[in-house]
Amino acid sequence: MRSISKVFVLMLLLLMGVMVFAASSKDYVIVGTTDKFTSLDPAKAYEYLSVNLLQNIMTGLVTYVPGTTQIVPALAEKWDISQDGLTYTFYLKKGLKFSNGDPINAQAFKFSFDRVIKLGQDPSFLLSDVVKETKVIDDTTFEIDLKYPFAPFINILAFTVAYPVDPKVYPADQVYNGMPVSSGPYVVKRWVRDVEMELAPNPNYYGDPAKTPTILIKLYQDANSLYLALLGGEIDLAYRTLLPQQFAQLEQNKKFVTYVGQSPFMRFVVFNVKQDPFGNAKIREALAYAVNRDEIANKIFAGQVKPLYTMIPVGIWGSMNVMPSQDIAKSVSILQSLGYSKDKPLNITLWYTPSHYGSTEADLALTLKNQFESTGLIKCNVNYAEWATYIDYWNKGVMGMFLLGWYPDYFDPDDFVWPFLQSSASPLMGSNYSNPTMDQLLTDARLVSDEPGRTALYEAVQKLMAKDFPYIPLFQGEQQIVAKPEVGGVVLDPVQIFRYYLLYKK
Amino acid sequence: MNLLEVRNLEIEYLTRDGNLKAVEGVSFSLGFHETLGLVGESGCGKSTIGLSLLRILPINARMKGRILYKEKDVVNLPDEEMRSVRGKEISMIFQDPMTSLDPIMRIKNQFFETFRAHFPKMEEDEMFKISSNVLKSIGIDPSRLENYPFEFSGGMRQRVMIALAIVLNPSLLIADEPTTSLDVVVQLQIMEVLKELKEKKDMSMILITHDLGLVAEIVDKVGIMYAGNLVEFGDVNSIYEKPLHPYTQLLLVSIPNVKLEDMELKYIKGNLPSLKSPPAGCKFHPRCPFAMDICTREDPPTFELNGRKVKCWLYKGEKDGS
Amino acid sequence: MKTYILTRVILSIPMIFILLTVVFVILRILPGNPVTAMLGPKAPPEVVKSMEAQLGLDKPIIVQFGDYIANILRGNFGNSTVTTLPVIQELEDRFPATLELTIFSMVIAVLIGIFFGSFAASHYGKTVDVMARIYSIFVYSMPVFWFGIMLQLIFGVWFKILPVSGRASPFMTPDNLYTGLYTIDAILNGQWNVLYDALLHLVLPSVTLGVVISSIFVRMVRSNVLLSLSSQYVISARSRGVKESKILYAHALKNAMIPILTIMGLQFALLLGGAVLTETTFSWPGIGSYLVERIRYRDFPAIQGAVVFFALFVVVVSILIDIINAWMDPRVRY
Amino acid sequence: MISKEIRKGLRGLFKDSSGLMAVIGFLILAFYVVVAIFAPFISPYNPTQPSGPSLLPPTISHIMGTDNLGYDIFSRLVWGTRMAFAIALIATAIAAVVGIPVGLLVGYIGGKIDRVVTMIMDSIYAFPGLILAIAIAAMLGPGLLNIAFSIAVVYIPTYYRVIRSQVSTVKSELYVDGARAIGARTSIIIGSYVFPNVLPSTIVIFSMNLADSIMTEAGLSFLGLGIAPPTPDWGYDLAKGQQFILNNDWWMVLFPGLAIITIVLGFSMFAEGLDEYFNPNIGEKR
Repeated sequence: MRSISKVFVLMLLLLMGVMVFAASSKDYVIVGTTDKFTSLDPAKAYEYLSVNLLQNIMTGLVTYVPGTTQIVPALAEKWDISQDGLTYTFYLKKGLKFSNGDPINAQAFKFSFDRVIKLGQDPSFLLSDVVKETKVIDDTTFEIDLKYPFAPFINILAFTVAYPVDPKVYPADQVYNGMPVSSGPYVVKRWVRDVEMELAPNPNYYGDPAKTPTILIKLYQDANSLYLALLGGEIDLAYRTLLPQQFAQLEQNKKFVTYVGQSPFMRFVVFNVKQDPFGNAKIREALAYAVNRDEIANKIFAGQVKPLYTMIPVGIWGSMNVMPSQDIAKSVSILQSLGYSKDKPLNITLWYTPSHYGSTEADLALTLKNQFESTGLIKCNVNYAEWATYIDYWNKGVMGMFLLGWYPDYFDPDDFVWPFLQSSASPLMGSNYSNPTMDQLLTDARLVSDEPGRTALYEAVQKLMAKDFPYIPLFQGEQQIVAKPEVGGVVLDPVQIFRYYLLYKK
Repeated sequence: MNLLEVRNLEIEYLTRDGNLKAVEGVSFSLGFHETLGLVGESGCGKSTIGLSLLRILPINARMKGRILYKEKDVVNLPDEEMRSVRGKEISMIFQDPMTSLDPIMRIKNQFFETFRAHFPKMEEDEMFKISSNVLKSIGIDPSRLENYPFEFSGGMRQRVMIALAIVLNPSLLIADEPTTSLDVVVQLQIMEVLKELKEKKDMSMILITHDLGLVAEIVDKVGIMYAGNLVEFGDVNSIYEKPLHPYTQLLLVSIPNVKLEDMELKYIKGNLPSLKSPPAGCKFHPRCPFAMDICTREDPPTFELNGRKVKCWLYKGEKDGS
Repeated sequence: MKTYILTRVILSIPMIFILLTVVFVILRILPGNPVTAMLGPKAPPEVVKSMEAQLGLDKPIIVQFGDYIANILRGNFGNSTVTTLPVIQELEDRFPATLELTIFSMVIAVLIGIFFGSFAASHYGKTVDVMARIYSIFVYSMPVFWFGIMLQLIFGVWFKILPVSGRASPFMTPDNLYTGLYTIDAILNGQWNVLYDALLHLVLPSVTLGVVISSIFVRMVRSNVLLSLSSQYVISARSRGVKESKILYAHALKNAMIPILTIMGLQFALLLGGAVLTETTFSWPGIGSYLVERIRYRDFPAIQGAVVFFALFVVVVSILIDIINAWMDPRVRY
Repeated sequence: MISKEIRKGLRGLFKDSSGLMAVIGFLILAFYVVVAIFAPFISPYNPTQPSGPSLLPPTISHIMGTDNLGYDIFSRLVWGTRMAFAIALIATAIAAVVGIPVGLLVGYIGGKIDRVVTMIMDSIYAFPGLILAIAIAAMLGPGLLNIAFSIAVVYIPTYYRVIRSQVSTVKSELYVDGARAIGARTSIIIGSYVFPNVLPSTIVIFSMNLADSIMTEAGLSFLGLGIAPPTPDWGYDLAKGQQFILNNDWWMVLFPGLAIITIVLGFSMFAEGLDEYFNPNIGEKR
């Protein structure tokens, strides 16, 4: 027994030993995140981290200038758009190569576009909805024909779904799960699924080489682990997503630098207008008047989100505040006019999904519930379903009122209103909202190509929405990064591309 | 000096439902190279006495009185010294040979651990040699040392047990109903082995049994136990010829080849009294054909008659040599 | 011995079949649509149809069941709907983490169980014994994640001496993975700092799980050792002067190990249940956290694969334990 | 006469540790039952509405502090007692209601059905309970009954096994006795023989399962498979507390944890004490 206790003491001492590893060096930057990535195939990638990683290891015909929403050529040298807006012709740069040495040519683009449409995965609709046909004119000339003129199409081409893949490596008829073949600044050097990924520079990249030889992306399962890793010096930079309180504490912490930027990510309440009582616009209006966005922003998110009064977030052109601020008296009077009273309250259920939007979601639902109930005329229940079930429920019209978030696929006002308000798209959002005037406005805005003209149309769209209240926009997110002071090159981007290849250590 | 001197031994078991007196004021002595038979019904405390001599009673047992082994007080001996007595000075064999050997340990190792417990520095060769010899002497092929207990029959196991008990040449061997669980033929064989031991080895023995007839041949002295009391004690012949205690008399009736003219009862009525709430007075009085008034009130003291001891009111006032 | 192993394996086949059926019933008969979950709300109906066909969900339930069993027999667990990777591969990737955690926890639980339990038994009724009983009942009442959180708070937040999540620090994974167990691979690679790092990361999760499971082990070892301490061969060994410590370890504990191992085998299921919570608490990338994560996506093939995997794991361990038992017990061995 | 028996029984209970354990366990449970019944009078605030500033450490007005939305933790724990009991009782009752009759029936019929059902039950029994419950709960979705059902499935085999083995034993004894010849119906005999025989162990199992199901419910809540807020639920509060653990908001983790521990402790001490009382322990024989 005695010898055992000695061993035990020894073990304890060993454990107490200082644990300082991963001595700081300029050769690498370690990025920590709680996001998950599931696929690095452009035809499948759709959630944030998958897309963001692709944006660092691949590139497309066009891209954004870092820090702006300006589109510039990338793999393409230049392009032409036909008068009718139906034909896009791209002239590729000469001598482009994938990281494995295979050529990036028009054939590769055609293969990739056709493949995306054929596979029918999450992001496919972005191409399949508009693209009629793709053509190889010659090795470096690639043509895309559209089904109808679509002003924001060039923005879609900057998205990962339009990135070329190597036809020799990626199978035409199924999703590829192997090591990605790069066309961007980095290649994947090592990939331990669900644990970490190591990036190294791509020698065949056409543009400026990456600033740091090694980027290590560490995946954490929750905000607490990420926070501890940051405090413990295990990572150099944390991107997505700490708890609001943690970020607030880090803003006070002199050992770290925090970066805050605008984000088009927005949250809102969806009404299923086919389900009683939400078919009644008056009820929707009464509920909209009961919402206090400032309380939500401050109490749950420590002021790290911005109240949103329209469906087009601030930072996207055309945005204008149209929704009312909280006015309980107004809400009460509408409800009373509909015959509700303290003894006969309006009974509703608010749904949320517990993990898809982070751990604050239940708090958001509860706060809304309390705001609704503060009218005294509403009895609000709260229920939840896991994300997959949630989707199922809204497709089947189970939920009458539920929380949802939106992250744009392309940076154009169209992507913030069409999917929600157009009568053929709104059922997919679980809303079923339909208004012919609205449909006309939305279609017109797609056809018109000058920005002032479109702006006017989108303003009309927003005003109409604020009459019908099919949604209650709540707030828009903000982009947050915490890094050690020696990390440079952190660029917060309006289109949410986080560029690892610009990072370096001072 | 006697080899063993037991004086006023009292043993109690503590249980949830109250205390249980298993042994009450037992005194006896045993000389060198002498064999004692402790006889009584099951539950009368005879096995408890056996265990107490080695001080291996269950932990809820409490022991009072004196047990002097070679002048050493077993009751108060330090643990480590007591341990060195066990197996080397006093050893014991048990009723059930099937469970008395560790089922998952080779016989060899059970011998070796016995050696090691007392002679830590002994070489394995020597241990092997001694064990082989002892086994051989007891009628078992030494090659079976490598075997596990389940590979032996009941009688063989009891032989192994005996070999284990005598391998260190103890001065006292306690055999606790060594043949009870064996069939008749094997019983006799084992008794033969014990008899041989008694003759060949310089060893005292205590045979604990409920079968007076079985041990009659080899014991020198007999102690009769009833409900925790030693009711009669004396040398075997005089007890056989003239049992004093009514209980002894009743016990002897059941042995076919013993004649008893005065007795009419052929079996013992009733059961052993509960040890938790024993009857007042003499413990035997509810079953005693000669019970008197005093027996129901007062526990009899032990009377000495001609070097014999008897615990019965019938013998009050009788003098030595009568 | 060979026939014993063979019989034991054959005997477990009906059990595996029943477990597979239970999993199927739970996952297929209960409501929920995996296809919309997979494809998202924007999927056109024809893609949904073809996906249903691809998953075989359009067939009668009996046919689906047949396919399911046939596929599992072939080692085909389908492809994850989230990552499109074969589930079997994802399970393989994650299994070492779970295995490493369960091994270390089991070792801790067994050590605590054996030392504390047999110590308590040999001091029946004394302070140690009472302490052991209080310990086991208190630890039993402790939610494993609560205990984990408390350890995280104390050792990770207050004292800052132990890592609270993950299996390794950055750049501290073994260079070459042979077994997937970081500790073993680090030794094989001779990377001692990696080994040290891996062990540090193992401390809190395996102590959490090990201590919680040890509750049952302490209780079990105690009562079984008590039982064998009261057996005749122990009294007999004592009568020959064998030392108490030797009696406790060489006789009582060794004999008690046979029933203890059997019960430990049964408790292994409990250990796996605890592993799910522990992995989630400590961001441990094993199959438990995989299961919890995939439940959020309703990734049916993955959930099914993980649950089937756990079921098989339990069966395999129970077979192993029976074999070890047989090997320990000469009566079965010969 | 009866009172004397009771007094004797009580004296017996206190005489050794197992009886004492049962009594302590019982007292803990009684305490929680009282808390559950009188929750409206004990809890100072509405547990489903914010009642103070966010993340308030324990003070006089909020003796266990508040959570990040300003809900009073003490009030939530008090009301959560009801939820803990409700889920545990419903789950265990479902398990008993299914397990006991099936055990009786199968034990009575015997033969092939017995072998098949027993193997199914043994398989479920061998399955990691929490994982089974997770899978079922994930499929069924949130809701008190759904959670209770997921937990119940896990415990059905425990009842089944005890009852079935008892019935088989009694049945074989009955054949030997030839009790059927007397004309009494076997089913009635089994009922009247079996119930008294299994009652003690059923009570022990019931109590043990109550403890277990509270733990399992907390586990499910922790994994996000529990009851929808703001219904007061210990597991949910604990899971939420974990989020704020790094802010050193220890009260959000400590108190719900202690609540779970003490109630489970109550059930298991009660169960274990009873168990040892009914089946006196082996240690004394040594």
